[in-house]
Amino acid sequence: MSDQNNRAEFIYAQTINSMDQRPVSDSGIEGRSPLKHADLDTQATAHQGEFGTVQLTELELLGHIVLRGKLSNPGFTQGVERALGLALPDTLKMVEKEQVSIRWISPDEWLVVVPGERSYEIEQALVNEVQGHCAVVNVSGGQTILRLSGSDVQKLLQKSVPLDVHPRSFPIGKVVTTVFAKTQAVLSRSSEQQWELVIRRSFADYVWLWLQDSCAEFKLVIKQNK
Amino acid sequence: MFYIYCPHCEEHREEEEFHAAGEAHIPRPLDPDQCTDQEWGEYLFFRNNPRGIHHELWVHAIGCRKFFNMTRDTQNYEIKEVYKIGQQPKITGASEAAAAKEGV
Amino acid sequence: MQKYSGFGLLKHALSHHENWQRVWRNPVPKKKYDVIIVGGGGHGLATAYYLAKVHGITNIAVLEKGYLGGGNTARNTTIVRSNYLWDESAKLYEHAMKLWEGLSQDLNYNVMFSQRGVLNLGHTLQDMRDIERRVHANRLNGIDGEVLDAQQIKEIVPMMDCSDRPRYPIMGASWQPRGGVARHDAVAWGYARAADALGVDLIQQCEVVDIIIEDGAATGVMTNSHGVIEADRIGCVTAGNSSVMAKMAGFRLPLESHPLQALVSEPIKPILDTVVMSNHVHGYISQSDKGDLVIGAGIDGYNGYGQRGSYHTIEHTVQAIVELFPVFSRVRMNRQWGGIVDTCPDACPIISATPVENLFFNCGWGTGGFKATPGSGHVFAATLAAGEASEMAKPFSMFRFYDGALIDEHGAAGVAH
Amino acid sequence: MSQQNRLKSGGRIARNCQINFSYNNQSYPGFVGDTLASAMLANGIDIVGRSFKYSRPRGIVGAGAEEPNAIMQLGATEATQVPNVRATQQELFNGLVATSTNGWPNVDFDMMGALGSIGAKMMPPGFYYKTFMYPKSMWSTYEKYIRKAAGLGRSPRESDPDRYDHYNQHADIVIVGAGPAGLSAALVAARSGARVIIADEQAEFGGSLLDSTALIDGEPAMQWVTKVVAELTACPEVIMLPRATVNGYHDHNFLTIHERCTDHIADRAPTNISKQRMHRVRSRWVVLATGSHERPLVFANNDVPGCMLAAAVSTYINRYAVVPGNQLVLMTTNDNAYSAAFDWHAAGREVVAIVDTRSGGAGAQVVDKANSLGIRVISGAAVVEVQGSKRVASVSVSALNSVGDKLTGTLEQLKCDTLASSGGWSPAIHLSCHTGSRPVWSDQVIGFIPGKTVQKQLVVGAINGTFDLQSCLADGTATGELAVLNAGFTLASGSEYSDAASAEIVTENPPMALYHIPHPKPTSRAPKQFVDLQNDVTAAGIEMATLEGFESIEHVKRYTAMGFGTDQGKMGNINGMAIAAKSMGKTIPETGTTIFRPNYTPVTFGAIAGRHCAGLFDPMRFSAMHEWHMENGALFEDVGNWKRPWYFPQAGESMQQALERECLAVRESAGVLDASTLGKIDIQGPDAREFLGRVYTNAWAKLAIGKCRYGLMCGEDGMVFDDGVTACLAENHFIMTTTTGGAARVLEWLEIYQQTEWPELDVYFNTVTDHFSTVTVTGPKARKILEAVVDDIDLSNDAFKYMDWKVATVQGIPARIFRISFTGELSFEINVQANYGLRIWQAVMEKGAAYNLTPYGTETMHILRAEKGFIIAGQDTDGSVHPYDLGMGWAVSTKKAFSFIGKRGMQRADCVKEDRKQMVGLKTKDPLQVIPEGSQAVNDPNQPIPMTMLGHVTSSYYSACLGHSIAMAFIRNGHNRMGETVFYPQPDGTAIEAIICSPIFLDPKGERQNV
Ligand SMILES: Cc1cc2nc3c(=O)[nH]c(=O)nc-3n(C[C@H](O)[C@H](O)[C@H](O)COP(=O)(O)OP(=O)(O)OC[C@H]3O[C@@H](n4cnc5c(N)ncnc54)[C@H](O)[C@@H]3O)c2cc1C
Ligand SMILES: NC(=O)c1ccc[n+]([C@@H]2O[C@H](COP(=O)([O-])OP(=O)(O)OC[C@H]3O[C@@H](n4cnc5c(N)ncnc54)[C@H](O)[C@@H]3O)[C@@H](O)[C@H]2O)c1
Ligand SMILES: Cc1cc2nc3c(=O)[nH]c(=O)nc-3n(C[C@H](O)[C@H](O)[C@H](O)COP(=O)(O)O)c2cc1C
Ligand SMILES: [Zn+2]
Repeated sequence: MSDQNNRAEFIYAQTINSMDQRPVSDSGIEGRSPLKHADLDTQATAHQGEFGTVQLTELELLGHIVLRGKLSNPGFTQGVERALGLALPDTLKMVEKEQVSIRWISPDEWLVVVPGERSYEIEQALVNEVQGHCAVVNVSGGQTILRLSGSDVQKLLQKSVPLDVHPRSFPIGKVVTTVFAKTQAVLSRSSEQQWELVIRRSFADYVWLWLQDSCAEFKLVIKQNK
Repeated sequence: MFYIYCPHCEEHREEEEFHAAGEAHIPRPLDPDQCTDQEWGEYLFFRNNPRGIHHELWVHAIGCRKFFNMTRDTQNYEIKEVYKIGQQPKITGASEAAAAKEGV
Repeated sequence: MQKYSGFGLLKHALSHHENWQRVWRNPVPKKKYDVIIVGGGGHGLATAYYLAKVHGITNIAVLEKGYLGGGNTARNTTIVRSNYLWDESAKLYEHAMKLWEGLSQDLNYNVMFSQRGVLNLGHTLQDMRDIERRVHANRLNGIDGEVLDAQQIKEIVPMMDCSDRPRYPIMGASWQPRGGVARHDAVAWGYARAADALGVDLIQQCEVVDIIIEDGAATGVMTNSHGVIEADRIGCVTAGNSSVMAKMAGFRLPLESHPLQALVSEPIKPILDTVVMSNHVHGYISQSDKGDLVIGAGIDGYNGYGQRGSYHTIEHTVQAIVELFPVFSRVRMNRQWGGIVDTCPDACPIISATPVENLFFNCGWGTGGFKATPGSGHVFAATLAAGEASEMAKPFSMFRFYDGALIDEHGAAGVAH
Repeated sequence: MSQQNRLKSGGRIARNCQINFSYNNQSYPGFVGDTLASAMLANGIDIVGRSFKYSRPRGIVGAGAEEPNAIMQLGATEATQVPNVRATQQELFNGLVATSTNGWPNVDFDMMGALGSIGAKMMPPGFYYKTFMYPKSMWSTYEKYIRKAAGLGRSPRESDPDRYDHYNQHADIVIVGAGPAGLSAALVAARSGARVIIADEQAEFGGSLLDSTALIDGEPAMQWVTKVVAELTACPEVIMLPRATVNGYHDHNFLTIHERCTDHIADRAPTNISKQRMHRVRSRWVVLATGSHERPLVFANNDVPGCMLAAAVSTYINRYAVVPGNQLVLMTTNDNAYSAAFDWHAAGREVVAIVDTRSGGAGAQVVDKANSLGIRVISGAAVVEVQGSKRVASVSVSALNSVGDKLTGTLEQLKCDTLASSGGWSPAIHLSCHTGSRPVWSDQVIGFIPGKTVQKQLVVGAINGTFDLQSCLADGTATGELAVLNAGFTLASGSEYSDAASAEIVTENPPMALYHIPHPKPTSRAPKQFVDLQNDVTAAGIEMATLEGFESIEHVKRYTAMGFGTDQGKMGNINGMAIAAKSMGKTIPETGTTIFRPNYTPVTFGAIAGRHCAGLFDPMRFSAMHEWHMENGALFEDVGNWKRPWYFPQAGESMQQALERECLAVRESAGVLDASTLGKIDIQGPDAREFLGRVYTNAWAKLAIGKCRYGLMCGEDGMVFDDGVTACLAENHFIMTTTTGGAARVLEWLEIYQQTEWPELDVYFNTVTDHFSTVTVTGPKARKILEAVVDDIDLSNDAFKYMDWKVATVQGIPARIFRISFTGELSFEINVQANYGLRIWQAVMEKGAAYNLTPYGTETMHILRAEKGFIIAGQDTDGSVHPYDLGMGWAVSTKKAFSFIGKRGMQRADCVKEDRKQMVGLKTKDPLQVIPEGSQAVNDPNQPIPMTMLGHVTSSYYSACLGHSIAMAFIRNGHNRMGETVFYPQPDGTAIEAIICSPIFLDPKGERQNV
């Protein structure tokens, strides 16, 4: 337990190892999202123009950065704000600005999602701006985001998550980590009928199976991310 | 099935998101090496396991991943309060008994 | 004691069943007994019976706060087997098994002990390693058992899905042919009737609310209905309520009381002839002689004295059963309930002297003590009679949790059963 | 067929929709709107089954959930069989196929029935406990027959083709029951804007009003219902669930509602539509308005077909336009049941008499009506016995004293074919008891009503003993208001109490508390008087049980099986308790009641399981390289949720051949393993190092940046529970690996200590298991292969030492490479962000081809590490071994200042005693013989059973590289027994001889990994 006074002062960036984990520039190497094998693109093309009561889009290959720190540490909170131009959201809230979003996960944990190509730049900004005891962890390879929209999504969610997704309890801009079928997800609502699920890579296939199964009575249409 | 207020998420969630993690307020002995086998055994295994008011540790496992304490009646399963690690319960077996006596 | 038999039944039929003797008296307790047994479950009643029968101590009272056999005895899934891993426990459960095999005749009460065999399924390589290890040990301990592969299992349980379809296909199982089920109520009643006949006073609706201790020795109990009753020795056989009893005596036990739930289907025609248990998918099932499928679950994670648990535990159990037996999906669950199981850190019981002289505990059977009922009673009777742990009880002292000589049966005890 | 009992008009059936069903292979017509029961009665079917113990013919008695007899087998195909369907709750659909459950060769002529009447005398309660014991060997034979006789319907023998799902709901107010009370409450609740769910088990809302002739606000009651339903439907926040039974009320106001979505349409659900749905509902407040069940009276031969509940008679007439007979005798203890006779009369059939058990008879209102209709009313009398076998032929009536315990007159015989009885109404309190609340007896209600509870629950209507319609409506409104306020809403204007609908106020004479009609003979000798029809429990049986000493009502239940059936005693329990009480000279409240538990009515396992079956039973986790493994023929092993490649057989190879090939490749050239599933935890913070020192047994203070170290993790008991390598990435930054199966547990373990014990330690843990893919290249050629794929760093032994890690670029992708080894060979573990995992794997495979790079799975990995004597937590440990047992004292640092987790535990007396079981290696005498894992060691294989066992084999393989078998095992005091011989007895009677040795079989100095 190092001295409390020193603690706020050490230079975070010098105490941890962060590295750019994306391919060297102009290598042309593309990553594979966790759902690549499901070949959502082909399905999306095949059903282009169709309207589903549940529309699914994978927001693949984004930058996912976990932030840990205490709200009582201004070196952390202000550092994040400097790096992202966004203040950390309150409990169960999500904020978003110019393709950068922050999801509240826990009193000392947030998930920052950024465009894939900017992920290291933003990670570096965070690493360099925050001070004191905190953590900035790149988890981009470990998760993906599914966007669900349509008139039956709320019903689909009622089949899948135990918590209340009614607008009175789950307004736009809320985010929770919860049970999703037999795995877990970070669930947020971006509009009346649009939701996002952050899921873990290794469970992605299971979630995909579950979604297809649950949507059997609805009309599920895959949409490309663009 | 319990409906549990997470003091960190500040709302009620379904029990499926939580795990019970045993009796609360069992601090690890500060100097284990000085403990006798009996003392260490008591710390490891022996529990109050009360019928009635019980303080226990829960973790919001599929949620904020934070541990917290709960005071619960093990007979009727009523949750009396939740409170954060490091805090002390307001409701105890003794306080309930006193309240019952006063007819509150 | 009036002897039961088919002939007797006929005789009573002719007199319109008007002349049956009482199965037990309803005595007013004496002021003092040689031994008081607190808890009129299967174990307590068996203890009283063997004390009287084997050790000739008949000045005994069994004090039961509710009705005889109404605790976990009334609510268990009745699986009986003895294929435990470690020598100490295998010996104890096999001792019980041998007593089971002659119990109906010994008690002159048909406890419907049905040796229809028990399968413990393995679904992973590690499951199979554990099964092999246990069966090897059982064999060298003289306990019947073999390891079966999926094909052999299919022959025994044709209705089970032994194909590759399930999420965790069945790889094999241990098979104890002598295992099976018994009628739980009959066990309690059979012991109660036989104990009563030997002079044991069975006192129902009598809750022990305090243990009276003088100079570090227990001298009697305070009850809610009959005041103080004195005794030279006291044996607590109170399962889920043991910690409450220990508190009365001023010490703690290494126990947690958890809800353990079970459920039954509606009665259906015979379709399942053996007991099937799976630790991995977490469920176990048998079909009773009444036709209902008797199904058990894992414990609920929290402490609870409410004799009920959480619904999602039931869901998981039923999912496991439907996974193993997709044909049961259209069969219906009739009733669910719960018991209070006294789980011990090493999944083995406590049969032990305590810090209080003349006070003994028999508890910690947790999710699996029904199968031990005769053995537990027999061994605890010997302990109470001698005033110190009998040979077979010795490894099960509560003090093992100080020195660390645990007998970890989590593998064999697995899910609740 | 004719539907001879169908009335020309009336009822809520769709006469223009005639449909057909079959019962016992004969086809019958019915109408949409019928239940199977009403259609059977319409067609004059008297016998619907045989009782299970005495095999007596049985007919339909009730019209709802309380029905004990009409338990049918449904299903047109094997896969769609459903056992034990209550005909009274099954809506009729076209093509429905039903058969009766018991009865051989058929229900009308039953062999067992003939036997049953002789055997019946031999089958008092608990007879099986008293016999079948001698000779001992015969029990299994007896049991076979007992089993055959038991059980109702049969399970299908094919898998269910239908789907079932779950639906999570949250509500402010749930109302159970859509009778007058429930609907009134719902209306108020709905108007407040609260989120309301109202569920009713019946196909239509209205509850008792569906078959009532009462008026509300001056109009037929169902008009009021229609209006209310219309208003509720228009409320966006109201969910109305017909055909939905609230079958369980769990803690903290959690309800399960079982909705039968398509059971009324067909045998099988339409594709993609769930047959049944389980609503899992959390509600702030719950209003129970579940009504009540009518009780029959208990008298001799009261099970003969034609004996029915009075209210059921009314229901069949009013709701289904079916009169279930021609001549009715009604026996009642109350005014209310008179309406059954009036309805019967109105249907144009003969009412032979109303037998009112009360000396004072009924109130003027109903008596006048009976008189005006010319119906004979006999007061102060009772039907003591029914005559008839397959249908009621006549009944004997006798005068009864005013308390109902003695017959006072002579018997009069009345000819009739139907005997309806009403002993009053038992509130449907079931749900209120599910969370442990005990009901209380009310002498006024003559029934149990809900007792105190900690649930946020209100009760209203007949469940509360409120039996008059006007009060049900008014109380419903008032209760609705209370629920609204309790749930934190305000009342909408115009929904005040005064707004409640109103019905006629009826004045009645008080009912009589009577359950069991005396017989001229003592109960034990009278013809059977049934209490629980499904379980053949009789009044005599209950009396006998109490006389034998089964005095607790729970004992009575368990001894006689009263209330054990699929109806859970809805019809018989109160009568049974009353008879038990009387027999012991106690009151009913003294005797008490048994406990109601879920389910209210039985629920299919399918609906409870929902979609979580087959492929969705438990998630399968895949690594980023999974597709490659599939394409390359891997077989998989389940490890936790993960599917890991087990081995990669090539065409024509046996498992053993594949393993030997894979092993040899690693030892001779190179192999590659997908190690992505290992748990990986990112650890950051100024106290990270201190923390590691506390949770691992070894020292971490001096681990330099750029270095890796192996660690053992123990519980506070000192027993090993996980292990893995942790690397120091930077001053305050580490990455920990855990076993695949232990990942979640280890993370929670770290968190609990950080959050609860040592919050002063500044350290954060984050899982990065899924983020990194790990490609392990191992073998003498590993460096060559690495050199081929690594773009930028020096991989020489000097530049990149064993237990170092480095950042490198692999085929254009940044990676962390760890030079650690679990095979004992030169090894590199390449970690890249998982989005590039497959790509790196493929690149490695491509470049490695020149070096015979061979993919291998977990099995080969296990063999390779066993050759080195490395443990696998979980396989070589079982929670009862500490590091010293494993011979891994080198991984324990006793010098650390802090008493790390496990230190104190492993010093307890039993842990330091001499003769513990210790991990050793084994070589078999016959080098080709592999000792089966799990085998137990003995010193002398010829000793008698029980043998003294020394320990078991944890890991055992044939080592292709060494040319002999190897094993790791525990042996008591094994560390001091090197070179000694032990035996492993096998099931076939042989014993395998083995010599104790070091578990490190290959390269004990560890040179191969250091090259
Ligand atoms: C759902 C479930 C399924 C199970 N399945 C199996 C199985 O398949 N196989 C198996 O072997 N085991 C099983 N068990 C475990 C088994 O039921 C128990 O281990 C065993 O019945 C314990 O018997 P007992 O006599 O010790 O306890 P109990 O039957 O619980 O008896 C203890 C008695 O003590 C009384 N008592 C408590 N406190 C007091 C007091 N202060 N004063 C007076 N009396 C008191 C209680 O009322 C109770 O009657 C299961 C348990 C449950 C709950
Ligand atoms: N006069 C009398 O003696 C007498 C006696 C009893 C009842 N009644 C009449 O009965 C009515 C009582 O009204 P009420 O609203 O209290 O009851 P109700 O019987 O009209 O309605 C209760 C409804 O709840 C449903 N239900 C019960 N349990 C359920 C469950 N678990 N899940 C889903 N649905 C369930 C029933 O099927 C029924 O439709 C009044 O009309 C009253 O006059 C009269
Ligand atoms: C092996 C076994 C079989 C049972 N079978 C039935 C059954 O067929 N029908 C039933 O209603 N209850 C059955 N029960 C459950 C009991 O009714 C009761 O719920 C249980 O003994 C717990 O008691 P309690 O519910 O009074 O607390 C069974 C219980 C056991 C242990
Ligand atoms: Zn939380």
